[in-house]
Amino acid sequence: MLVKDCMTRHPIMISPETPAAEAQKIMAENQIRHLPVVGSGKRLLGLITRQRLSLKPDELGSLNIWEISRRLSAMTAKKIMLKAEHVQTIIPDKTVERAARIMTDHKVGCLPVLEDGIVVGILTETDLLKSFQTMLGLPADGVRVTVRMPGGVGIFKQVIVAISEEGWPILGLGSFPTRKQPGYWDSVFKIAGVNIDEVEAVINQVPNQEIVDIREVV
Amino acid sequence: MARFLFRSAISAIVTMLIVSITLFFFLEVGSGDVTVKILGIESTPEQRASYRAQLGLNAPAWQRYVDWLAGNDWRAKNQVGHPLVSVTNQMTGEQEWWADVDGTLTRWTMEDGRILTLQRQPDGTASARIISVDWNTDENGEEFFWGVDTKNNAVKWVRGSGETVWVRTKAGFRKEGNGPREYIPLRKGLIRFDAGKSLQTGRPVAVTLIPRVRNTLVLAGIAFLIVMPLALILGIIAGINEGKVIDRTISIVGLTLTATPEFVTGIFLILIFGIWLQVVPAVALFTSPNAIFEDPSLLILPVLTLTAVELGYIARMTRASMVEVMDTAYIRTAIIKGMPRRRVVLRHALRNALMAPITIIMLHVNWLIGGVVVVEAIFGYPGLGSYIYKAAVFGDPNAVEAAAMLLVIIAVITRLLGDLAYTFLNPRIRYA
Amino acid sequence: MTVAQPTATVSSKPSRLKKAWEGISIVFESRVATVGLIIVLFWFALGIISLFWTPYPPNANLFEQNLPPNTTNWLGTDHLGRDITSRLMTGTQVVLLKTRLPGDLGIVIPGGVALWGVFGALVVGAFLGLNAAYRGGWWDQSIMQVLDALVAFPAIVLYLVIITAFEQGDVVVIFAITITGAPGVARLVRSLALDIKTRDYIRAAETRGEKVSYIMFKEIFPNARGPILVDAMLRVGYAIFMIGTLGFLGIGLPPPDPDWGSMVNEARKFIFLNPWGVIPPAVAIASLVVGLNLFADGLREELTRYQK
Amino acid sequence: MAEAAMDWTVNKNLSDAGPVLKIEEVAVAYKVRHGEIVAVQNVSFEIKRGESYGIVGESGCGKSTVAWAIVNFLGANGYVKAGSIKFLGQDLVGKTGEELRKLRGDQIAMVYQDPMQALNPSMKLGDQMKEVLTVHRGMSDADAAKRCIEMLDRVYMPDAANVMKRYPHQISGGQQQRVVIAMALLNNPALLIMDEPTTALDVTVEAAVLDLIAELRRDFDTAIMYITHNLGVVARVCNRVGVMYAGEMVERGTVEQIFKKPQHPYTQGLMRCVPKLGADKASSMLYPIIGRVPPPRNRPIGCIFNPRCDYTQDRCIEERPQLRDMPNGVSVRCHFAGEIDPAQWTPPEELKLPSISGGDGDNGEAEPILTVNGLKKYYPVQGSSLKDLLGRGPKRYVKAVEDATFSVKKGKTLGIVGESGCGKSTLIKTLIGLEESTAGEAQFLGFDITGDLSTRNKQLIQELQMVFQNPDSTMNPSYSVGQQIGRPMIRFGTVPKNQVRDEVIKLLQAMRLGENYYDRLPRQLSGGEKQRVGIARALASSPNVVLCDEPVSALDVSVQAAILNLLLDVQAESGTTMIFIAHDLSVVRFFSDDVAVMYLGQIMEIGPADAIYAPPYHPYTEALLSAVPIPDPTIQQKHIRLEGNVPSAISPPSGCRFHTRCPRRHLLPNNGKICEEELPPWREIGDGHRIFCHIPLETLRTFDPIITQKEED
Repeated sequence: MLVKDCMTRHPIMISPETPAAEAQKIMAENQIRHLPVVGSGKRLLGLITRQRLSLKPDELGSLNIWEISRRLSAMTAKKIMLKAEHVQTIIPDKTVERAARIMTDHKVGCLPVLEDGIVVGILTETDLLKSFQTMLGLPADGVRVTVRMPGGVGIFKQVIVAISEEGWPILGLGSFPTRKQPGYWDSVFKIAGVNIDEVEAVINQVPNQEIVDIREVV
Repeated sequence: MARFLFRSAISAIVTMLIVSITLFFFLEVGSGDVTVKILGIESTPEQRASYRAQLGLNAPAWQRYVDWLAGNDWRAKNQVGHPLVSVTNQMTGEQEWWADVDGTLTRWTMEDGRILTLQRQPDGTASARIISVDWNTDENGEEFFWGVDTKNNAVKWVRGSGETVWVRTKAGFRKEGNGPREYIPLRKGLIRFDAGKSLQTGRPVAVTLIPRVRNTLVLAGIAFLIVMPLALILGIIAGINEGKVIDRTISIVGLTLTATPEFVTGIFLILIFGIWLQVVPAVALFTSPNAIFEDPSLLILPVLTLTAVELGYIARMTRASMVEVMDTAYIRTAIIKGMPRRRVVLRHALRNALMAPITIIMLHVNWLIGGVVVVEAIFGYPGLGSYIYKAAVFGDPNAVEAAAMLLVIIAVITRLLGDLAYTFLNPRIRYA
Repeated sequence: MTVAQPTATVSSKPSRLKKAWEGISIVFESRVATVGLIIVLFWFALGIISLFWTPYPPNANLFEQNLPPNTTNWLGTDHLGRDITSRLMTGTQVVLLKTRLPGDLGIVIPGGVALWGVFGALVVGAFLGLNAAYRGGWWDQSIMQVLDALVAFPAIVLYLVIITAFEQGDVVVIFAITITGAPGVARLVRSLALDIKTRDYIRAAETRGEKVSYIMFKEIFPNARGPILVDAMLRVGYAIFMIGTLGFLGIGLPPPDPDWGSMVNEARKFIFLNPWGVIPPAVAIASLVVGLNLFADGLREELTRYQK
Repeated sequence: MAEAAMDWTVNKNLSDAGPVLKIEEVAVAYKVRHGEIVAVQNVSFEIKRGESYGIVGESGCGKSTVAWAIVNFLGANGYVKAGSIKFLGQDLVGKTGEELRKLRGDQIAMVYQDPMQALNPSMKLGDQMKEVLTVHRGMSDADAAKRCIEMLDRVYMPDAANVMKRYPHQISGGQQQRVVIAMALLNNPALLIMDEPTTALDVTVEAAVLDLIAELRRDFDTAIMYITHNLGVVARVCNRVGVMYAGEMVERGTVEQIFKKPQHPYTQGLMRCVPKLGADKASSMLYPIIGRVPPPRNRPIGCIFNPRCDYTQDRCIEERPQLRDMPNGVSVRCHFAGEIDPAQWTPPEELKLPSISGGDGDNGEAEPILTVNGLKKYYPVQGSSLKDLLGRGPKRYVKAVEDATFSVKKGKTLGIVGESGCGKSTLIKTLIGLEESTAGEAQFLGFDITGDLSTRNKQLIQELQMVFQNPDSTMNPSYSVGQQIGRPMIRFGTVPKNQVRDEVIKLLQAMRLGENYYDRLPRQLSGGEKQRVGIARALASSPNVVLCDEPVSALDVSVQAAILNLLLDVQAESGTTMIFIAHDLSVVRFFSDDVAVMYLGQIMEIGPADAIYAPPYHPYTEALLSAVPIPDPTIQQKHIRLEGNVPSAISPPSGCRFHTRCPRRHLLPNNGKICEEELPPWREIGDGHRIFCHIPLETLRTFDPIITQKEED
């Protein structure tokens, strides 16, 4: 799963001259938290996020209402946006994991996806979560079984073989080292169109593994 | 491209033929007795008859047309019996016709009934020598002799009956005997660049025509160089902001200029600049043949008058073509592609919009020359226009035909240029 | 895209009057055409009035020469002391209202020299244009070649030659206008006919085996009338332009009837004495021609919008 | 080939970001001299990323107006009167010129109908494409050129680099449309508006372009707004569709729902009058929608469809229905949407329907009235070199028709089908006598008709008349309807002078046009009415044979059905034989008894209608059948696309003219070598069915049928 497979193409973008108030209205209406600011030809100039919109008190010279509203109305996206050089971006061919890593390292909510400076999409947290779900086959209902097995001994292959012999399609697959038992691996399978006992029966034929958890997922 | 040039060449020749025949027909039908105009009212009928014979006007019309076109020396040759040669006389620079009698250039003249032979000496002078001349007899027994006289005519003398001939001299008329009965004024014909003699001046047409053509080309040329770019630009500006105020003004001004006849514009210009503002000489005096080069201000008013009419027409036509191009589908594509308006107009619209006016502009060059006739008449400008005007009024065929041929050549060349420009602008034709 | 125009209200047999009014109403749609029409009608009216009444007899030299405009002669007098105003009014007659036939019978037919000249050009031009377009091939080549020859040659020179060839007279000028106008009309009619020729109703007529003349004059010509009328209007303007120029060159309509062109020519000689003498006839010619052009332009705009 | 569903249907698609385009209650009005005309009112719909939304409607229903409103290109007097057009969350209606300009060509792109006009004739194709990149992105010329070539390859344009240097008139219509599409997609726009992009193209070329559009949509995730009047194209390309009628959106929903169970009476009517290729002859009866589209000026106050609706009740007349959402997600603008069941629809009585003769019943004994044998028509071509001009250059010909051999039986209809440039019009022109045939014989009623009209006597001309394609130019604008229909009667003297008026009125009534049409002028008639007058004029001299040159292809679908039924009526009553030309196989299927398929001047296949539409058929017929867009998303259509362009008729390919593009050549030894060398033999299959192909009959029989019902999952 690469960035280009799960990014949101043609994101909502605004021009630098758009007033800040309108930017805020657009973000609210379309329930988005990140708004790239682009010049002609969708060239990235900056990024507006929710907290960029919150005013820092020291910026206001005085507190009288007219002064504030005048300042506010003069505020354009250009002034409040995070400049392009400070914005973390990514290119479409990177892997999803790499994107996730950048976002966690820099604590940013989204990564504009650029092709030589031109915005072709945007990768937000929700997109990452979506890619995670599809990787684990969430969209379709079926049986989700977690199997614990010792690493490196080929058990994994036997389980796969057992399932595929039944002709059941494996919709999603994820494996991670068991926290409590070093040297052991937990693998999560998502199998569609079957019920729990069938799955249990088939997997138990494979020796030296243990079904830690099994449930019907809808 | 070859096919294109081939076709233009053919159409040029055919056009010249048709125009020359039409003109000849009209001149022939209407001019009545042109000798009255040449010799004046008080000349007697016989004087006129004899002069008409000397000018060869008695020959049938079609023959005179053929003479004009292809010359008559080849026809006179089998009358005279010897090849005829045209030689330039060093002293006068004029063309002289001689008969080539086995090597020596000879002419003949008649004195009290006897034919004298003149032989051309190397230094160009002619020495008279008496050499017996063999008369031939025609069917009713008269003896006659065909020879070349001293006035470049092939003539037929009849033995014994010297005709009384009126010879036109500076002083007036002198009656002479020994005149020949039939005249064929020798000429090479237009095809060999001999446009014949003008009846008004008696001198070859070409001599007076060349400087006048130069003057007209200068006048028309300047007018063309001013009008075309200006009209195109105005047309485009009007076309772009169609319906706006500037479009309305350009259209109205253009319309009024085109609709006002040249002479009216001319008069107004003289009134305004010549009389009230005294900026430009109201009446142009053309002292020397190349007056216009010494005092260019003479040109200002004629050029302005000439451009006025042209400006309106070309501008309106360019505007119409621009307006039409502006709402075609490919301009709509350009706008929808997000091209800025300036780029849409310059890169996309302009080239297609200029295609139509270019060919029309070239057609208009001869309209311009037509206008020249009137403008030259108003300002007394010594050009081709006034020349052809006077020749036509006088009814002088050689002059009119020569000038007309020049006009047609100019017209055909400019139309050819127009077509070439069109094929260059329009790739659809270039890569047919 | 397919076709679905709205139908007008169901009209019974459209009466002659209704059709006429529909035609007229086109004119008033566009401001330009109305202005043009007003100018033309003004001169027509002047011409008709001059048939019955002019301030003074046009050819009588009752006054001092070269007077600037004054109370008695509104526009002043010319070099022979004749009243310019009356001469100006009668000037329209010869151009728009009447033509004097040659010969001493003095027969006068209605319709000015310009109108008959253009009518002649229309008849000759339409005939040549239709034949050149419909018959095509050899016909087209030869006719177009002849026409190109005439067009390639400046019209004014052709005028000169024709008029000097025959002695001066209205009919000669008419003949000259026809000869110089015919190529333009023929070219226009040919281009219109070439376009109409491709239409299906012409194919339908051909499949009925209609005679060539029927197709040309009954099927093609009626659809070309609109643009031809507009062009004719322009040509009348141009003809007046030409008559003025000929008059100016001294070879136009025969004296003594006043003709604007010759009035300008005569007044020109005395321009220093009385600049006012030149202005009335010059303005008259210009305004009439401009009026006709405006009217024609307005009409053309309406016709194209009407057909769209 | 609708959206290829994953083998496991994903029933919960994940929540997507907001729609790319959201149109709410938009109304567009045009300022006219006095007052204004509301062309479009309260139209609303949404398009998501990567979704293809079809806007369907007949001409004059305002579908293009909506498109132009989005890019704010409504001309001088048009303006968006009400509603909002939200593109990527921002409302376009208020946008300034400059802001809109930045969006155009960068985020919103447009392709419209006539590819020929859309490209600047005097500018190289490369320059026109690079412009989009250099202006919007400030890209260098070289990079822009590289990017354009990549995109041209993407749209399967052969020899892309060379095309960049060429001018628009040097490439074919199909290729021009690909260039326009490539140009539109250069900046990876979020929304692509396509206004009838393939209507002007031939069927096979259209099929290729439609495949390309579907593919590009998936790759670039571009939202596509597809405007067309052709229901077949919508079924093939779109996910959701909105049906518009007289400026209003009357029904909106997914393609499957709308086609399976249309709820609005107008949509139901549309479905009934569109010829479906799949059905056999008897069941593919066409029911036209009676009446006419109300002009924008006087639209009925209640439901705009009530004058033409079969279920109109008083509530429809007084109260204007709103767009209601039905349980299955479809939204309909009709008070009684739920209660109408299209299945029990019965045709209203004034719709006299022709009885479909059994088709091949009495085919045998009707003797042929017009036979053509080896007819050839060549047009000499004037070479451009100097030598040609002087007549000594090589004689070159456009071989428009190459030995056509067929016969038309009395009272029957022969359909001639072929794409543009296949010579079908030339064949008709030669038969009717507008052109003279170069070789071969043609017999009509025993007389020879190889010469042109001048060689035929009046009676023979009277027996053979023609109906034309374009309703606008079929009638002379300066004469009234009565005069034009009466003219043939006067010309051939079939009716004495005084009875002409009554005879014309009788004919008008036969054409279901009232007597008051007698004095009407052509500009007061609609397209359908003009075509009826054209038919009346052809029948005025009671001919034996009527040649129809694509009489319905320029008409709206609903009017098309009425004209076809009219022609069938005429044939049933007076037994006129007809030759019917069309480029649309489905129309010909319904209408003609025998069908001939032509390609580049040669008849490829001829035979009874039913035999043509089932195997064995000629590879070209197969390609034609597989290209025709079928208005039924549930059927499975074989996918055969022809490569390259139609070769020029001046130097047609040797042997079988189709060999340069034939997809079935590989069936023959060493890849159809024989096709290039020899003319193929006629394969007789009996009952007049013949195929002009080298492939042996048995193999031809093994081809599987084009249309199969998709198995219901």
